[in-house]
Amino acid sequence: MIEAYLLVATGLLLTIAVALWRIARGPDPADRMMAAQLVGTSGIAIVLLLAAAGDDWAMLDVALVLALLAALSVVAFAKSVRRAGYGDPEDAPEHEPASRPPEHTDA
Amino acid sequence: MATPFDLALSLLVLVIAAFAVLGRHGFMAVVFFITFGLLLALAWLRLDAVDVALAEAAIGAGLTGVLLLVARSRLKALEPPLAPAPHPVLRAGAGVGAAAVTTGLVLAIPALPLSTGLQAEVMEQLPLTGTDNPVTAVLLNLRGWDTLLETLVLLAALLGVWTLAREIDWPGRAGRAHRTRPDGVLAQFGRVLPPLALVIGVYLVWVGGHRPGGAFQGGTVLAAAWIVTVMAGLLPAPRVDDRTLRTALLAGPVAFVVLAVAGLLADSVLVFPPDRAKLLLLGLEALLAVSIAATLAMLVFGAPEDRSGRDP
Amino acid sequence: MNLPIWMPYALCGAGLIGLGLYGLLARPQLLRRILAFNVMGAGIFLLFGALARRGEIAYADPVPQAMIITGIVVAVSATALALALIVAHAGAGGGEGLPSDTPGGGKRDERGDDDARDDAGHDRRIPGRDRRRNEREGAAR
Amino acid sequence: MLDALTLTLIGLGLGFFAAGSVGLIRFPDSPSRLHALTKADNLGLGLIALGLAFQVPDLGSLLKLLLVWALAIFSAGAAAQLVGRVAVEPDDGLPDSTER
Repeated sequence: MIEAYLLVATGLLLTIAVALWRIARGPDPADRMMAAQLVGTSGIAIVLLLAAAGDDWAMLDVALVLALLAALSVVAFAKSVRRAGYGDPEDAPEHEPASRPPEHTDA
Repeated sequence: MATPFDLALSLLVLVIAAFAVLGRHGFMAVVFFITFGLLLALAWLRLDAVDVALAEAAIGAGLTGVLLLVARSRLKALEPPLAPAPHPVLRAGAGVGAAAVTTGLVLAIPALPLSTGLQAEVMEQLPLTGTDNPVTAVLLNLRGWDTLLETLVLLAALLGVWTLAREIDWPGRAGRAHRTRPDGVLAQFGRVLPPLALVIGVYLVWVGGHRPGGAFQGGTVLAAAWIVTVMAGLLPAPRVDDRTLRTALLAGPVAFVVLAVAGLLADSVLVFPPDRAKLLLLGLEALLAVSIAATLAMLVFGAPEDRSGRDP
Repeated sequence: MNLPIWMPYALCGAGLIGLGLYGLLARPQLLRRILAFNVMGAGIFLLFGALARRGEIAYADPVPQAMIITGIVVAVSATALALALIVAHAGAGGGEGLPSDTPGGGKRDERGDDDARDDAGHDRRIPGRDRRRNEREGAAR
Repeated sequence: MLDALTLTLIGLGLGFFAAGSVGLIRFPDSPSRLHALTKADNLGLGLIALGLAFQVPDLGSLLKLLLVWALAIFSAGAAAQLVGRVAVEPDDGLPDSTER
């Protein structure tokens, strides 16, 4: 069984290699980020298989952390597309304030 | 014995690092670096270092990616002039030097004398340390001194980031204001994920007493919960002079110092009495997790900034 | 061939150290240098952790593990500080690299770090001090 | 018997991952790639988690296995929305260079 788990895990590494090709190739930032998501999901699956192969189920906590934080960089990425990382990625462009209020900061 | 899986994983890690360092495209390098942390976590699992794998998964694959993406988008917004390419001679020299270092290391690996390590000593002391997880025992008890200094390094980094604030922005809320549509995907995401992350973070801190886990791994997950809440626009980032925030930042290091001084009065620095070690360690771990979570999250939010025209 | 399990990871660590070192010395962009520094650090951790796994041991030695966890946390705090510094450096008009990297007015890196396509999604406004200055000038005009 | 079931399910899971990566290479544009990816790889993860569920020693690990899958699906849903938005509309429509 251990060999079978590791074999499937090696197959998943191959899908990661394919996703890496897409990250390198692009062409859009969205493509690269999407491929990174695939790497994340494959990585979680590999952790599950390694836990079974090593019969060490404490490793499942690593999968839990990865699954929890997988979307964190996507959120940061989606935000980074607008207003240097702070605006709403879902806002339609016309919702953007056309001009900012005047600033009185020079004392 | 090394399997094809180990060979393939090592090779992939090297390829990813090569793209992150040598690739021409900046955003691509950052994305490669995010996947780098994830594959490193797998490598740590294969080396039976589950505690390290947890830390790498939380920090390397989670937090560092956010830091890099935010910093990169802000750099792009500033449109800095391109950096000049280094002289080809310098580049060739760097290549030769780096290759020499790697070759030397590769040649040295089989020649290194085999050491038995310290696990026997740690296992001998383990019943007296107040925890069943040997890594937690080393981190908090046997080498607690290192961990105390580490928490101070975290605080020092935060102070360094805060010194970059302009005087007129100080003391404001950390970072800039995040806007989101209240009924949007991001806001919903921000409502569901942080409670789960809170539970899992607390679980990791608690489980560190007897299995892989601990204050650093749990603290990072807690930090992630806070970061998502702020990025989803559900909570504003705290003011940097907020008393609760400052208490949270200092709780862990202060508890550590108090324990060290108390131990000094009784016996010697950072020696826990074995009969009360379990309780002390659990309390210390909980406070450390709070401090680490607060510090890491504040490092991601950044120094207070101009918020005019941005607050909703 | 009966390679011990730690061997590929030790070799990988050695390779990462070389790659990171090269990037640290030869890449002009500060962001890349931070990545390279992290790659180098990860290589050192991996080499250390793999070497600790040698010999006849039933479980991984906890002392190197604790040291590596400490190292990872210190590395991320140093990275956060370094990133804040390079953003501040660029905000003060310093550019992507350091001025001392231009011995005798070296050539510009014509190809730059990014293709144009990647820039499409990014905010062109200049935050902070520079934006305020631009607006004052705009008002004067 | 249980082992055979596990092997079948994780093999199927690998198949879905493979299908997802083929989509990642072959599909012509970002939205269709996203479409192929988010479905295939989360189904693959689900099958692998289901396959391994026959091997876990205790209820806690079983719950963790389920939680991992649920979290992955939830995150992938949000992530696909956010990335998809960027893919469809990479420019944020701000009056950037014309503003001043």
